[in-house]
Amino acid sequence: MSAILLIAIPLLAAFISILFKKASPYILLFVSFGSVIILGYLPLETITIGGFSAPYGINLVLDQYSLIALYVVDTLFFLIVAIACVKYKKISTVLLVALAGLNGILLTGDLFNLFVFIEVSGIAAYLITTTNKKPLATFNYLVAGTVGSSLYLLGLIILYAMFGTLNMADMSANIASSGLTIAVAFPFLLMFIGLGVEAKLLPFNSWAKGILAHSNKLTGPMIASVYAAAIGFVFGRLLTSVFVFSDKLGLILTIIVIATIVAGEAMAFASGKVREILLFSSIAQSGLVVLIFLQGFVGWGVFLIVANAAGKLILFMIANHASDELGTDEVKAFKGLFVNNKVIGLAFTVASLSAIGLPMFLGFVVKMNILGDLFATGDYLIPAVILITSIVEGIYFVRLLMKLWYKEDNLPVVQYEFVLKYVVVVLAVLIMLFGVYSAPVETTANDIDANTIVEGGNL
Amino acid sequence: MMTLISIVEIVISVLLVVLAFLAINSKSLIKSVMFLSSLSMLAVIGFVLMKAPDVAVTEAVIGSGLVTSLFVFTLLAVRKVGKKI
Amino acid sequence: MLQYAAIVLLMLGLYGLLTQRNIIKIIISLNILEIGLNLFIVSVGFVDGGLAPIFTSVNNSSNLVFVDPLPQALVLTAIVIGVGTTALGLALAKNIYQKYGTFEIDEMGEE
Amino acid sequence: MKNFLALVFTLFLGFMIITALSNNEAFPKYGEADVSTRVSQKYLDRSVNGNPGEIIFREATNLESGPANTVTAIVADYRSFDTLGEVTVLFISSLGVALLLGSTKQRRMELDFHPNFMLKVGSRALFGIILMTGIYISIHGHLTPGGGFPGGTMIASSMLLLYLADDEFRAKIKGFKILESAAGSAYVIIGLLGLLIGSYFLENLLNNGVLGYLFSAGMIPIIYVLIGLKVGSEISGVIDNFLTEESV
Repeated sequence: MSAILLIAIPLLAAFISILFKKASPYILLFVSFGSVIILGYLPLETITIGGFSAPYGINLVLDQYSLIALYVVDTLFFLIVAIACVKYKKISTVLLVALAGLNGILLTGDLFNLFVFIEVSGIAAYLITTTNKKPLATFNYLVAGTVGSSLYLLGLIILYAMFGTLNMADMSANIASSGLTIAVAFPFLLMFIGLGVEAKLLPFNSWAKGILAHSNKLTGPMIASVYAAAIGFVFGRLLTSVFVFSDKLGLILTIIVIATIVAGEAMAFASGKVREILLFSSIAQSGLVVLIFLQGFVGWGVFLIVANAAGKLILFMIANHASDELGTDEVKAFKGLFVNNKVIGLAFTVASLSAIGLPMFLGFVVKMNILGDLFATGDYLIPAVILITSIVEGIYFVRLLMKLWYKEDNLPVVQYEFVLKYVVVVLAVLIMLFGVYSAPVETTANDIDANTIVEGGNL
Repeated sequence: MMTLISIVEIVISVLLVVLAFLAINSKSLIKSVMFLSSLSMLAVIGFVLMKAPDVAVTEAVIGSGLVTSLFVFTLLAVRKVGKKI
Repeated sequence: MLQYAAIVLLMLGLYGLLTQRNIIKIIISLNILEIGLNLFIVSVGFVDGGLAPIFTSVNNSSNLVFVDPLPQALVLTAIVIGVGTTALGLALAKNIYQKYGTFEIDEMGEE
Repeated sequence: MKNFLALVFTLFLGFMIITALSNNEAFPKYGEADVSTRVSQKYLDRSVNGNPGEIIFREATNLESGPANTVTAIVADYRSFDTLGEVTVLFISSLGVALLLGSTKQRRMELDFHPNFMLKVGSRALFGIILMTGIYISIHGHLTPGGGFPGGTMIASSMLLLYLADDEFRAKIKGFKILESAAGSAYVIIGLLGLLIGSYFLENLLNNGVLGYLFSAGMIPIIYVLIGLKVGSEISGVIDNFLTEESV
């Protein structure tokens, strides 16, 4: 068993599935389920491709960090596919390619190969968003994504000209031995901006509104949960093991990220539409993830991504289904939605309370530990930002929840199918389980921190 | 001393910038597309000057040929419905 | 010189993206940006007096100076990816035209 | 005014980039790149897995990577995983164009002119020549500039010629689809064979032969022909989709 199968099998299935249109949703289901199962049988190793060793050929890095990342992304991908693949049969092949691209993003140990996989999964994402039937929004996403990856490539090429390598581990070693930090700052800033477009960081996130505010059952969870998680993991890899900055550049990046968080929370607070609230809160949360990685907390950053991805999947799945059925977005129309759908309502409540960071939920465990670590280092600005945004989040989520549980005469009628209910409830139970019984989470996080992936994850 | 190659290089560079400016600011879309096509053709010469024949062949066939024809087809398809293009 | 031209092309592409409100013009600006980027990447590997990195019966002695082949290989990939996005963008442009009857973003009204 | 601000902003940004690069000692000036400090020196010497000594055209045998064209050696051998991704990008964007533009009710777009007899015959003759050139370029990718991507596009452009010269013509989509699927799957399967028989994904299993001959470089000509066929059929599909419109 080799981790290369995670990329090769979905690609092979994608190439074959264009001939068998009828069977393609089932191929998709089978392959995405298979890639979750196969993860249990993979040894942790660095895989060489083509028989040429690391800085010369391309390698894939499967360490503890990427294994957790793969588990999260592949599981959530499978859950979304299980719910939505029947309704969106047409794009099964696209989803297969997206799976290959996401696995490639998480596994690769080469910076240019990362660019190729970002493009693969990016083009797949543009096609997935065409199911929103908003071609203009998709077009804006395409333009923003292409500019972003072009900037990434520009920064990467400048780094290549300086250090003569494209491999992550080799690059990090060369940067360390050269001692050039200021000269590296400029190309890295270009790469950061390029990835920031995908990660919805301010001020590069104007595309996100058009996509997520009109999202459906497939695109909302896919873009806000799976893609956000994948790009978050990329940030974690790059910021904590390839380019480590603590000086002025680190400060500039921190300011960009904090601005993202504050703006996201403020806009969510002001919005009156369910999907917009979720969308702005997800912008703020992806900012928070990058902030945590910038401070160098790998393990807890990973779990913050996990908590966000699971929570956002629940929230977007429920909200998008409801607004598909009701044909509107306004919170008013949603009033009393959960009175007849108690199970769904409970799951939604769990996910939003976990996002705020109340005790008993996974979000709390993560936020508490991050705050503790930050206080231990004597930093007070960032904890203050986290706490204040949590309070703002608390206000608007509780306001939303109260309206959704409110008993009224003419309740909206929304039917949730069984698979959706099942998935959402399982995820909510998991969030609560790890929130109460947090020991395994803490061990794993410390484990990741101990085996830090310095030097690009060479084992 | 100015060799022939460096003079060609300068001419190409200036033309590239002028054509890019024209392609962006031209009023008619079909003219823009044509400027883009010639820009891409000049880039091919640039690639040859930088000793990259592989890139030059690929850019000539794909960038200059295929992309231009796709642009023209898009404009052709809407010509009946639309007013002016 | 060509390297500066490449950077200016990049910037002109960005300028086009910021100012143009026509879908086709935006895709054209994107293409200009990509051409500039490709020129820049190749220019990073250029060596004065170097040969194209191909062994032939003429270039056959040892100690030849070749230009850097890796950026050229990267540009090949980048060009093909660029065509993919351009084709997709144009297909979207056609769809947008069918829906709104115009290429001008300002005339589309909603959104 | 807005345009002017944008111009100033981009000019400033360009100025920033140029100053940042020229003040950067590690960044080589134009034309002064030092290849020997980069990974590509080993690609040029073919010495990633041991030193083969001097490389002489049509004499050096069994190098670690066989193509005489070093760019091809990188694209199809040292970094062939990137190329697999690149093929995937083209695959998915042609698929996307078909999703966006193709529906069952479509027919050929009418052109303004109607081709006469001479044009039809002449284009048929040219069709063959362009097709041959495309295939030639794909097969000789390891010796001369070119390779699968431009070759495949040339194959597609011969189809385009038929489209333009004959207003009844439509490429047979079904056949192209099978070709596209088969060529793509074959590429991945070759990679998996490398994993099964050898020890690495996409490992070159065949003998590399003598540098500079047509039958050399192991699997690279095969891979490039596959890429050529795949790209050709995909781009023909894209062109077909762009040249159709909804029937009224």
